[in-house]
Amino acid sequence: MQHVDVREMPFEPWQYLADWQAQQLPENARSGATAVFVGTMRDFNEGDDVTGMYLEHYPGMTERQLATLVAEASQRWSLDAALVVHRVGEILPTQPIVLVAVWSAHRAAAFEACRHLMETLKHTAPFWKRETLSNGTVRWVDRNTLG
Amino acid sequence: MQHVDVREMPFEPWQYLADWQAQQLPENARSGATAVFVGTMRDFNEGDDVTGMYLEHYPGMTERQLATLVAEASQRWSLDAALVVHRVGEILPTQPIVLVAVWSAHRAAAFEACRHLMETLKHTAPFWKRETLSNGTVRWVDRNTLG
Amino acid sequence: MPIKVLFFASLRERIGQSQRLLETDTPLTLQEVWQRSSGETHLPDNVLMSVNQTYVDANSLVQPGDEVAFFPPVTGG
Amino acid sequence: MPIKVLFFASLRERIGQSQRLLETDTPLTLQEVWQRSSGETHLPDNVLMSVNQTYVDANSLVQPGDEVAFFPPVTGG
Repeated sequence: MQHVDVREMPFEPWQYLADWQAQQLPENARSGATAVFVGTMRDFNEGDDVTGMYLEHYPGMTERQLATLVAEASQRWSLDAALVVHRVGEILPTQPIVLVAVWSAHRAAAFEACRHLMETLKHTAPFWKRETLSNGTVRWVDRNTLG
Repeated sequence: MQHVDVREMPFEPWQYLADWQAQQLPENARSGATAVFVGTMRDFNEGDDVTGMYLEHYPGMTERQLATLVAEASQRWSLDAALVVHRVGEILPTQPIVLVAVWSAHRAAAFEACRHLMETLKHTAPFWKRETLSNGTVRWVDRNTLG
Repeated sequence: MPIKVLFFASLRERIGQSQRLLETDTPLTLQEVWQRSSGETHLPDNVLMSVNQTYVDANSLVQPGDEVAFFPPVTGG
Repeated sequence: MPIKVLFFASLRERIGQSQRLLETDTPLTLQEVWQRSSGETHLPDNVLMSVNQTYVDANSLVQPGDEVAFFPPVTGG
């Protein structure tokens, strides 16, 4: 079971996980280890106060690239299930931007697959952040934070 | 904000996270990166079908050891918040056993702290699993899976 | 069939357009596609490229009817 | 004040008791606590030990009034 959701609407990650697991995941695919990452918009970046963000994407390629990353990770770590949710459009501080969740029989596989998915997403999924600062300046983020 | 909950009652991890975050975490502590691990009881172990499990613990020391692990990880990775929930007593297959969640400004810190907490919990928190197999045999689990 | 060329984010703003159609009957190199669509001679090192929504490198050939995109380093997640 | 000795899990079942009080006016080594409470001569290598709910090694001294626990490798999570 693999799912990618690129969406303009805000989402609450724990509610999303509860609903998706209940509706999409059979009980036998829930056993073992689940690793989850949630990235939330911060109200600061590179030392400046950020009041808003616009996330541009490449409709079609973004979804395709995320599906490729999910499929590759699912095969490499024998995942039972994997889920990626990513916001686009206007985003406000404290709103969740990205949710990555993986289900596996083993905890090492779950941790590694979840982290690998986040890293490859950040380096290859076509999203671009444009920040609005508290002084009114608008700027494109030109690189991702390490890590 | 740090919280440890050792409990006999079953829990739904996503609902627990939603409630705890809403009630305990101020909005400014939710920004950045959240990493979560959920360990769920499997219906197999070491090649055998497992129908039930009893989790013994050391009341007092278990909570104290978990609080120590959470405090050490919070300091080492400058976490904004950390949460550990662990079941004890009778547990059935597909029920969640453990939930570890950490909140940090940075994703590397979140991933590493969450994984470290799970590993140190598995190696030092006083819990002992006794499995009931489908053929009626009862056995103590004598070591943890690698991980 | 024309080649469809897309620009995204800061590159879209710098080039001053988001989409361009290039009429051609023959395959073009990505360098040629860049020059004819952007009006700039040199393809910058840090520009990422895709053909038909799959990453490619700067040596790839583009067929008539293909969808090409140029964009800056990605910053999602 | 007696020393309170606790056994957990498979070790509790092997020793056949979960709790024991040792009367003493003087400090005891963990080896002495083990021998007097378990009835076994040798403290097995893989047994974990705590004093007052904190991990200790086999060379620790135990004071009257302390709470000592012996238990097998942990298997939670």
